[in-house]
Amino acid sequence: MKQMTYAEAIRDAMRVEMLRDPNVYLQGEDVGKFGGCFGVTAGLFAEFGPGRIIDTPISETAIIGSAVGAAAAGLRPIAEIMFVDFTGVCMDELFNQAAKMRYMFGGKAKIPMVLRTPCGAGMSAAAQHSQSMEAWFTHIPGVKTVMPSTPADAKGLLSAAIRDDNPVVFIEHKQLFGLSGDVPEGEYVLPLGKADIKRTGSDITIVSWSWMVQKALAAAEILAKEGIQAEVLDPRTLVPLDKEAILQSVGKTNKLVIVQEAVQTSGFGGEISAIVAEHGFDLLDAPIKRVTAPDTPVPFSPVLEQAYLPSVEKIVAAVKSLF
Amino acid sequence: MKQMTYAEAIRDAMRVEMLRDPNVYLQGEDVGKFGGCFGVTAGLFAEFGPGRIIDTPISETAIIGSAVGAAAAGLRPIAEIMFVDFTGVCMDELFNQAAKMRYMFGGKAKIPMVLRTPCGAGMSAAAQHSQSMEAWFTHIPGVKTVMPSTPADAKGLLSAAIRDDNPVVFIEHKQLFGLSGDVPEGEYVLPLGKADIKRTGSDITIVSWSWMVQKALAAAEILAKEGIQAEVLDPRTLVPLDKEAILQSVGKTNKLVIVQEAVQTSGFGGEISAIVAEHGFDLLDAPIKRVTAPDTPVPFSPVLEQAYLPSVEKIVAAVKSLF
Amino acid sequence: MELTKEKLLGFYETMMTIRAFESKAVALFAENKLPGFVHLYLGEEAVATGVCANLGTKDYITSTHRGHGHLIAKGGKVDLMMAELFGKATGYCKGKGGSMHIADVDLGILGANGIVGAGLPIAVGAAFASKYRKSDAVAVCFFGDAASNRGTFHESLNMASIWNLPVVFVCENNMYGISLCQRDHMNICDISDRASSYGIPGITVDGNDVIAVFEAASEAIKRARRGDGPSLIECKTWRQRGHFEGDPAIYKDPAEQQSWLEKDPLPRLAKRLIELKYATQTELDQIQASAAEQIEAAVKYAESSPLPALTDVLTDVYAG
Amino acid sequence: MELTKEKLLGFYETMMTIRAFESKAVALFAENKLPGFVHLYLGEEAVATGVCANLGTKDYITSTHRGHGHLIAKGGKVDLMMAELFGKATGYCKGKGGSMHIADVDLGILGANGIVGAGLPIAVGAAFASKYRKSDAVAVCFFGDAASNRGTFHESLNMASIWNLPVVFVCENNMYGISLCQRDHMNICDISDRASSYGIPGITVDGNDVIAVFEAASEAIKRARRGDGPSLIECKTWRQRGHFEGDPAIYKDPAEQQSWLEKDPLPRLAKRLIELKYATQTELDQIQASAAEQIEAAVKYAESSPLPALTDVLTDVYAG
Ligand SMILES: Cc1ncc(C[n+]2csc(CCOP(=O)(O)OP(=O)(O)O)c2C)c(N)n1
Ligand SMILES: Cc1ncc(C[n+]2csc(CCOP(=O)(O)OP(=O)(O)O)c2C)c(N)n1
Ligand SMILES: [Mg+2]
Ligand SMILES: [Mg+2]
Repeated sequence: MKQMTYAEAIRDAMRVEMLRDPNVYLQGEDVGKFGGCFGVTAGLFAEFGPGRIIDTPISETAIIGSAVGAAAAGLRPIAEIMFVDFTGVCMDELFNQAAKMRYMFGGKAKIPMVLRTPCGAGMSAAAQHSQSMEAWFTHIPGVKTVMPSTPADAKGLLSAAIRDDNPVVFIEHKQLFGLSGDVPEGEYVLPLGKADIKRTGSDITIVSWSWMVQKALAAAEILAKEGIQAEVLDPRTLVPLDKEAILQSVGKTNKLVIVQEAVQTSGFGGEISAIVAEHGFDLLDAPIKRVTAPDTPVPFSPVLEQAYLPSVEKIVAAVKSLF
Repeated sequence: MKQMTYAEAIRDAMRVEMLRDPNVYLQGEDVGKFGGCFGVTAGLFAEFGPGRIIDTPISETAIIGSAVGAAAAGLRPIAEIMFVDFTGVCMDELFNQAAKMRYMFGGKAKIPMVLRTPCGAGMSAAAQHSQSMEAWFTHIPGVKTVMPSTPADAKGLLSAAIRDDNPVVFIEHKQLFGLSGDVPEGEYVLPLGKADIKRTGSDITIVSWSWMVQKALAAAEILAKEGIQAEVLDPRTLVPLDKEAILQSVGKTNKLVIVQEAVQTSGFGGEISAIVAEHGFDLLDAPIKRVTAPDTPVPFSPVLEQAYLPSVEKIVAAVKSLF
Repeated sequence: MELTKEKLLGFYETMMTIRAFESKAVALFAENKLPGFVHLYLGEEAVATGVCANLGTKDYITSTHRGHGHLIAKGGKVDLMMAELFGKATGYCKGKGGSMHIADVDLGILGANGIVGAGLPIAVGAAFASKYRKSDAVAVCFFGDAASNRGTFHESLNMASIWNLPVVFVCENNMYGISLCQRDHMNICDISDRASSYGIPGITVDGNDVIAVFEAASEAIKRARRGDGPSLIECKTWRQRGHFEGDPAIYKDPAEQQSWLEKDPLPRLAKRLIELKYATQTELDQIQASAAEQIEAAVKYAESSPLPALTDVLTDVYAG
Repeated sequence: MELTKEKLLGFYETMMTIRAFESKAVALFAENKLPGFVHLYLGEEAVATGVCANLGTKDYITSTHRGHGHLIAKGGKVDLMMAELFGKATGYCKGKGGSMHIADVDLGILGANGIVGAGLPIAVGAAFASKYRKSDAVAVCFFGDAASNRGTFHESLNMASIWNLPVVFVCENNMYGISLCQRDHMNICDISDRASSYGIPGITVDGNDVIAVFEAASEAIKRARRGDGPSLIECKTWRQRGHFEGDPAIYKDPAEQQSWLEKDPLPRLAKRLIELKYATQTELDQIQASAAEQIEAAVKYAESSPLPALTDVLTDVYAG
């Protein structure tokens, strides 16, 4: 084990997997000498050179489209989109090409590629650089969606994503890049589709992912002082989703709060709620609550952005409203 | 009242609104002399000429992007995207530009535009020409999403969409184009955000929209013969959503089945379920069921496509499972 | 590469196979036997044939919604294609894809595509893979005149150029999108002129002359193979049918249609073969007959094949 | 249009205002007073100034992430801009947009934009609206060298050309995207060469010479106004700062940076003004001082303005 930040853990996963498999390469805007807009790829260019760490023009369509072609031809591209907000530019390549080729071709193609991209608000980057868009990706059969909340998960899940034979959208959170934690050295692979209980508790289940797991954990601490033991469940991968783990936890606590950073309407929290309302209805003692951003673009001004974001206080209040 | 098909009703709405307001124009691929890929715009070119019925190159990004610019500059464009499946190409223009400009600019812009586009499976058009993508649009604050199920609704809601000062995604269904019904002549505007009870019933609420309303109605007939009176509620506009109407109906029937053509995970049905599981939990006597397409791309072969689609039988079975 | 008798007769055979496949598709569609959209390549056979004659199995192509000709010219199997058009379990895609999504990755065919212009960056990626692996495989990307107005065209040619990738962009300029003719969708005559925006060679050839196509493609593909980067070839041609079956194509001037029918690539090659004494009319008729036979066999295969099982809906979404 | 003394002094004033605004932003950012990303226009002042000097209020512009210069040159109010950078309720966007999203629709400023290349089709739409209304208003679209590799560039120039729209595309070629220099992101030297793909005029000018920019823009804008369609102008220039504040720009060669600092557009225009005897150094110093004062006042306005109310988060999503 080694202390690493989330950003370092991501870099370490890429490094280890690139050393292991010569078919893995990275392309994206300013990922080379510059080291990436958030420094995540720093040092990789020096180690692997311009043949494998590839600076692209500002052409998201071609970044993802060419990754699809290279993957179909047998390579394992990691394609970075500088902000998840820019995926609107290359959506066709992701959802009509990468996601569907295998199925449309009757199972006779494999598209092993990873689209790595940072999401999230909290740095006053305003409406076009702060979004959480996982709900879109999870609505695309053929794509897997991964959103780690800790450095170790980031490493283990990115390694798994790189080794996976399907297109995987791997969403990093800008607010987590600096978070430190213990991370196994060398090869480290976690399974996709396995939730992690980040805190056990008996009174209520809080399901959340990415940055919001940290907020949920902070809320759980406060709640514990007030006698409410919250279980914090992090699905880690939204597709495939560990439904069993969620239902099992709700079976134990009989209450559910879902915390998502994305805007409320049609967010992934709604999917989780619907699954439980269908398959765990009899387990529930109380309404299912969602704590989410409001249905607005992300505002710029720090005061507004803080008001926009789901907060520890809002989570605490939502939980308490069920007792 | 006049008998019109759904396609004719859409055309009539455009015609009436274009006669009423010289700022309204239509642009899209082959919408001119050709009359549109599904014949929806037939005759408009002859009536309004090439200045207002405008054939575009195959450039979806510029079709929507230029509509945004024209709307910001005071016109009221209707931009047709030939299949909803192609909106992945112009997603940035819709979700980062059209949807957010007003908010980002502090309320000092208006983007009155309509993106008209047909959705849906059922004609063996395969994975890239058969999708239902409303969940994505409903996850974009700043955009309204409308999905009519009858000729009259199509006319009234399209007129409203054209008069609305916001970007509206107006999703037509290919399977409905030929459906006939009574449609008011001349100006006819329905409010956005008002659900319509397409069939009243006391035993269960079925919420569905677009083509699926027709299937739900057929299922309700069968159920009625077996003694189950289903209420079929058509929200008609998904954003803004008439939550009150849904909760009121569930308050009466205490049971809810949601029918959506889209793939299940993160579909709009999940949002409706989540709303009811939060705000109508105590009204519910039974789990909330969703009848949806499976999480797969749309298959080509007619037998597979029929197996893929939510059917009357599947709706009937889902309803009966709650009794 | 010399244009030997074998080579030219091979062209004729391929073109005739495409012609027979597509003519049969016209009839089958009219009989309501083919579900969905069918876009036919009739009249454009020389392009796919002339280009693909320069390619081997390890080379890649990306195709379009109008893909049958590309697939056949790249070695695709007509029985599996026909079964796919019928939506049968034995089709190339097990009935899941249909006409617009046929692929044969083992043959380097990375798929027909229902999204106009989507093949361009995919071809760039395949070419990248080839260069990455130090293979001399080349990727060829087919696309239409109207597709050249999509952003993917611009981004792909630029990326291929700066990375000096082994890819050849083949624009099939049949002068129409669906109903919009070239002069209404762009303000230039020769699409090959667009190559200069990327610092790569661009050339326009008569797309109904298989030999001209072959020679231009041969040069561009050799160039790509030896590491000298991408090029753009524009082939001027004509689709003889509507955009899709069912489109009466009333937007086309009958006189123009007539003049292009007179430039049909097949009789043109036939004339040449006879002039060169590479074949007699009888021999050519035999080629035609055997192509027709092959297609009849494919139809028989398709018709006698089973439909997919309903449970197949759920398979092939994810690998592994 | 004659380059009168008034006009040239006006250029100097505008450029100096931009310079003062941006220099102040450097300091404020360093003091941690400006949240979010700030992309500065220092060194590129001649482009916005020379272009916008040809525009009136009814004309439109679309801007970029590096928008302050465009906004000021088009008449944007520096106090409202500064308040927006501070995230205050009195800012152009009530604090909701920040540096990357400032707009003033009444002045024809259709917004800075955080998405590279997104302004191009929006400008096409504004130009369309102008033509549709039979107005002689023109739309000008600013974008960078790296932005010219986006698909939006291609689709927009093509659409503007076939519809003969009154739009002028102004490429600010500062030779870098973020860290990638032009020769690594495209294979041509002059981006204006790309105009030929659309059958429109393209021209390259020295973007640090406000007079050259003004003259080229004047011709293109007149052409657009009289209904003769779009053009592309490439202005070669240089950003003197990092891509955003905080970027040390180590990817740039210090010698190159030095040589461009020597081509700084402001001293260059100052020299010209003195040569032409349009101004004395003292008068120029006065212009500079008054620009600085104006910016100080803007900062004071911003600093003393209230923050937005928390409930403002929920407003301005929908009109009506
Ligand atoms: C992105 C996208 N836009 C529109 C369409 C609808 N469409 C299918 S083919 C076609 C015309 C294509 O013209 P061209 O590229 O010249 O190819 P051709 O059909 O002439 O071979 C159109 C508009 C599509 N499939 N994808
Ligand atoms: C679609 C998109 N891709 C990437 C980015 C990130 N980004 C912002 S500015 C920039 C460089 C832009 O370069 P250029 O167009 O030359 O303008 P300049 O910054 O030099 O003025 C990049 C990559 C973005 N904002 N939008
Ligand atoms: Mg064509
Ligand atoms: Mg630049």
